[in-house]
Amino acid sequence: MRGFDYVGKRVLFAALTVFVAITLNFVLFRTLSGDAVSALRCRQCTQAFKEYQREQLGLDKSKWEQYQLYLEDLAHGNLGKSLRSEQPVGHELWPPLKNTVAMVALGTFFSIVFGVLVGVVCAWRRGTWADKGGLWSGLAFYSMPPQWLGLLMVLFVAGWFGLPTAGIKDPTLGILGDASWWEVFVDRLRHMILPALTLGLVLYGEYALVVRSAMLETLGEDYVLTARAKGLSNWRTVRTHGLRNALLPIVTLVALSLGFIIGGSITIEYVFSYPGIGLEVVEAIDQRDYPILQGAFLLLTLAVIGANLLADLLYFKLDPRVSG
Amino acid sequence: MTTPLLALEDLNVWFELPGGGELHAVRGVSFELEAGERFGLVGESGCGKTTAMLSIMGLLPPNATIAGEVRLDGENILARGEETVSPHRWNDIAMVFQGAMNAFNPVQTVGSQIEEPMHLHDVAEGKLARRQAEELLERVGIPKDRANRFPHEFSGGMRQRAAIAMALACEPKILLADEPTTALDVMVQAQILELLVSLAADFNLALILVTHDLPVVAQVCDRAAVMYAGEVAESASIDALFHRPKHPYTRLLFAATPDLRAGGERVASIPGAPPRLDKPIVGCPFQPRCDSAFAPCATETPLLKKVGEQHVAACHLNDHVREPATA
Amino acid sequence: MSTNGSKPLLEVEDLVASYPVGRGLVGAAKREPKLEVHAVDGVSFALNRGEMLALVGESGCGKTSTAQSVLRLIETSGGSIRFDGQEITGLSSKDLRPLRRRIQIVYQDPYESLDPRFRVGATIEEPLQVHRIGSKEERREEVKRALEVAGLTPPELYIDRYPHELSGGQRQRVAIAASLVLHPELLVADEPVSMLDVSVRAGILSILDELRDNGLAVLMITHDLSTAAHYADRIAVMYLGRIVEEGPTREVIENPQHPYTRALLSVVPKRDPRDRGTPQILRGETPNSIHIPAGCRFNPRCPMAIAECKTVDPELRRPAASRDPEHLAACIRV
Amino acid sequence: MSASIQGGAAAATEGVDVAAARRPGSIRHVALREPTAIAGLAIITFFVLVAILSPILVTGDPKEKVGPIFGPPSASYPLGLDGGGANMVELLIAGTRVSLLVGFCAALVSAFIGGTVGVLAGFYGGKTDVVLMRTTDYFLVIPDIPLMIVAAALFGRSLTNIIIIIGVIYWTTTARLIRAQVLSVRERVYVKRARALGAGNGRLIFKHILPQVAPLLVANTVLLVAYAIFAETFISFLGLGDPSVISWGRLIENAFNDDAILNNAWWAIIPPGLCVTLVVLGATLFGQSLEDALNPRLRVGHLSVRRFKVRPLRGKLDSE
Repeated sequence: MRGFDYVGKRVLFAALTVFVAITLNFVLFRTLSGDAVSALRCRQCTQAFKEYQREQLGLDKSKWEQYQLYLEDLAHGNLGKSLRSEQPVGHELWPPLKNTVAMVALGTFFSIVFGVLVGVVCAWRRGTWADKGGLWSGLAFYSMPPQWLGLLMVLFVAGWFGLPTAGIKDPTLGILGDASWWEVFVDRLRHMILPALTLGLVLYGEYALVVRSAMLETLGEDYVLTARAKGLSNWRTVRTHGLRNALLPIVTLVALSLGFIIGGSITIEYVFSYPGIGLEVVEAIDQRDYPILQGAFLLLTLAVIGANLLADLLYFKLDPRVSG
Repeated sequence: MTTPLLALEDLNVWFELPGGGELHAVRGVSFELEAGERFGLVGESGCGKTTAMLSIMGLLPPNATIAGEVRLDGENILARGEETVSPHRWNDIAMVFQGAMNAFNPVQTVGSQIEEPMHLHDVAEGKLARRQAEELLERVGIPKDRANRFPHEFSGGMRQRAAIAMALACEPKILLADEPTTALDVMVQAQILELLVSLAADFNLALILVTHDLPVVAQVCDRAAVMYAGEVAESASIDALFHRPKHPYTRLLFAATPDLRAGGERVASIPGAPPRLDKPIVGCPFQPRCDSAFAPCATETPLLKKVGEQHVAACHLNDHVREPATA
Repeated sequence: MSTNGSKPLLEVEDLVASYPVGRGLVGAAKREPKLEVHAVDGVSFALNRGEMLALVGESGCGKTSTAQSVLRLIETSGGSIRFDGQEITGLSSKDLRPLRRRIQIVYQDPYESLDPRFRVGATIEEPLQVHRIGSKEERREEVKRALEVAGLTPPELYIDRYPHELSGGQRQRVAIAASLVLHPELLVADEPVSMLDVSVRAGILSILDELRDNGLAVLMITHDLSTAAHYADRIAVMYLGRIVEEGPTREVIENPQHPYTRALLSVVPKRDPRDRGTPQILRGETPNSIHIPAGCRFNPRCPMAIAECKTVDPELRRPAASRDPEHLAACIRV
Repeated sequence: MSASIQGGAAAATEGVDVAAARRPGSIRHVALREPTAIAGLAIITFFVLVAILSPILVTGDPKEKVGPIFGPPSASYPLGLDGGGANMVELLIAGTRVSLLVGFCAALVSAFIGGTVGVLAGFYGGKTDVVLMRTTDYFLVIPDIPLMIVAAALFGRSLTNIIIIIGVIYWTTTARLIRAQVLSVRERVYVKRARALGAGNGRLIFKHILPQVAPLLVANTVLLVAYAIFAETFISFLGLGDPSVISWGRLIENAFNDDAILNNAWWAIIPPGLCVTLVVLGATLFGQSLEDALNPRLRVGHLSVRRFKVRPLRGKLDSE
């Protein structure tokens, strides 16, 4: 069966990567940081309290035992407890994860739509001012630090459209009477627009570049000349032959740049104080809340590995030549 | 004299070079073609034969400029460029490319790509189109169940056959073939040439075979034009070209071509190289390499002159012949 | 020119070279038999100094793999290769180095066989540097002499040029000059002219001709029977990794015995339009060398195959109708 | 197909008396001709100059309070004052030095690791290739920014740490790019010919492969500078940068923490971000145009909105 070989290899690779990520996660947090508790920034902690905490986190056992304990906890989905809120990390991180996924999805949607549009137009009108203009603006946004772009958004754009510039929920909502799900949804959406737009603008430049060069390469292929020889109009040739081949690299690019997207979203959430996993990470850094940091990092890594596996499978479906 | 199916009248093509200046790739090509006739366009790399062929279907890149006429059934289809030529594409004139490997879109099945022109030119739709595509595949020697396979699953020879099937999708009057067998083994080449000849007969198809391979033209075509430096050096029946060449380049080209029958005698190479086409050419372009050049060759440009029945040549050796040049 | 009494420079016996084909994860799991491409499947021939042997055949017949095995560029899994009496299949790469000086290769694609960053002089001088031969001045002289032999005269015009400034024919001459500068005894030419225009080919082949007359042994790989007919002293026709017919050129061309050779010669287009014999076109695609048919490997496509052909794997022997003792063919029916 | 048109054009212009054209693909050849490359190079050189001259331009301690908080731009302080009343111009100049330092050093670290891994994996192939590439794949999949943030949080916030952390994380893209290039060069006929001559691996790598790969490595390193400066702004924005040092990222963080927005102090917000954008844009333009020039695959397309032109034939006879 053609695909089984390829899918098998990809899933095996993803599983191995997950294992490595978990181990790296353990090494980063439990061993290298020496004694997490000692780094705890609590001035008035008594020695006894620190001992109790070490006990709690099982730091007194040997590294190897800690690792086995860590793996067992992980198997039961128990990511340990937040030092700050004493709540289980999984419970703490779930709602922000949902917020981030929603915002990142909207942002990536913006960037893909802008990216493909600008990429195709630039390739199509190669060498004209449209090509140069599209490319330069894409690259300009791509070169802006997301947090800075966020600040500019707040400074200039928010005022214009009366968009909220912080948080996820309008504090006044629901006081006068419980708001319908539609009002909650619209409110959520309005809160997401600015961060998502910022993320979208920062990313669309790279996608535009990739789509443009893939398009140019496709337009140079002989089967495009065959299509023209068959009498297809320029636009129809691009639509049936050019676009599909040009979009192939986008699939892998989105997955690969997910790491960057999540990175960008951390700073954007911080600027817009959007309650996503990014904000959690920032606060966890301030309070040295290692379990949260470790949990967040693990979730992000798994998300990226999952996205890459998805991208590989999607690529395999789109391109018949891939036989693994 | 009835109007010929296809007539090229002093076709010229220029390419704007990136660094400025112009490359005069085709410097005046004229020939005629009747229905069902097999015509060879022969010449070495850089002589403009491929550009001339692509001009017939107006498939030139944007940096190209065309002059002269390409008359299909008497109508100049290049009159207003893309606008006048595109309706005839694949309907009347179809093409098979050399690199059959990437003449197909790798991410679509071969069957759907054969059907595509049928939908476009309303030759057939849906079920009927699929059946016709399968018939065409069978006609070129490919089992019809391979219609929904992808191009990378075909061998070199099979892909070229499928390309020929695709060219016949809208039953064109003229089939242009650019080096169709150059990349194939001699045995598979024989199969493809045999197929082209039988299809030309069955569909009363006029065939233009563009190639650098003189023996292939000798075995497959009725008439041929030998091109050098962007123009026709000599055009005649194949028999006349080999046995009664009236242009030194034709003679030397045949002499330089190895042949099984030629016993042990050595093959002569032609010294020098073709002239640069981005600079104006004075006199006969072949003069620097010609073994029988004399006084006028360096200064006067020889014009295509009638030197026999359906036989024209552009060489001062024929100056004594009185009739004016007729295409 | 048959062997002039002295021992042949190159003797190849029952050469075998094959490489595994990946079965993939699933194939391995299902214990499918290990697939192998039998590129060279028992090839034997000899080559003397001052003689040109042409290995002819369709793509995938193993002619290039045979040539690369002789140069130890690919590993062989059986048979022996003796160069000037010395067995070279077992040599370590260190012992092989002196041998590299005596056997040289010219590749097919003139646009790919020269390093775009090296000037012509540097490309030709590199072999001398690799083998640390001669001083700077001596090397400069050697390079000039090699350029002259390759017909690029005056050498000063070409020595400082970059490959992209030269035509295909000129680049191939540079490649030849680079292979001559070490004064090799055996030159392997893998499709030396197939990428060049007809008018330029004869020029390149005449250089090989002269070198052969001065004692160089030339092993030419080509799919073009007409070129082989003009230049080679002996021709060996290969099919699916094996030599099916071999002998002096005139004999093989004018009195072919093996059915495959006859079919090949019949489909080669002739220059003269009046010479349109009926080509004997073999059906089916060029076979792949993974599943080699039992018995005679040509039997599925052979016009005169009989029952025995499916069981007997014929040896090279002298056919009844051959006019020369050295003319051999591997077919039980001739 | 289109190759034959180019081929036709190229062959026709070949002939013996060819002008000694400069070698295609050399960096000088591209850098001085491509407009985007020139623009990119100009921007980078400007900022490098500012970075080098900064000890002369900024004498005292740039953070020293010289006026009211968020003082608006004035004659003596063209870019006004920041949240701590310090002169924005001096802060920016000092910031240039640090950001560029981090950018170039981290890029060199990545280029060195990535380049070595790429060459070794590409040239030797087999097991080394599989092992090296698997590790690269793991690094590639693990999200780089969070890993950087976590590493910065754990290993302390000195500038050298930041440089090493960014360098160690960004080598993966370079490794894959260089490996692909080395693989393709290794298969080229002229490398096989050199091997057949008896040339050893060392000579093959240093004489034939590296010169062919070097321009691409340079182009990619320039892009890495952009990534590294970017990464620095992330890290310092989240308060993980080296506290004793001023960088553009730090200035953006200050603007955010000191609520420059509420004071409508655009002069504290816009300039630092603009500097980062300009340098990253310059590096990307220069790196991208180099990569475009070195990658011959982008041929003239068959499709374009512009059409071939039809020119009436000048009088029948004077055809030439």
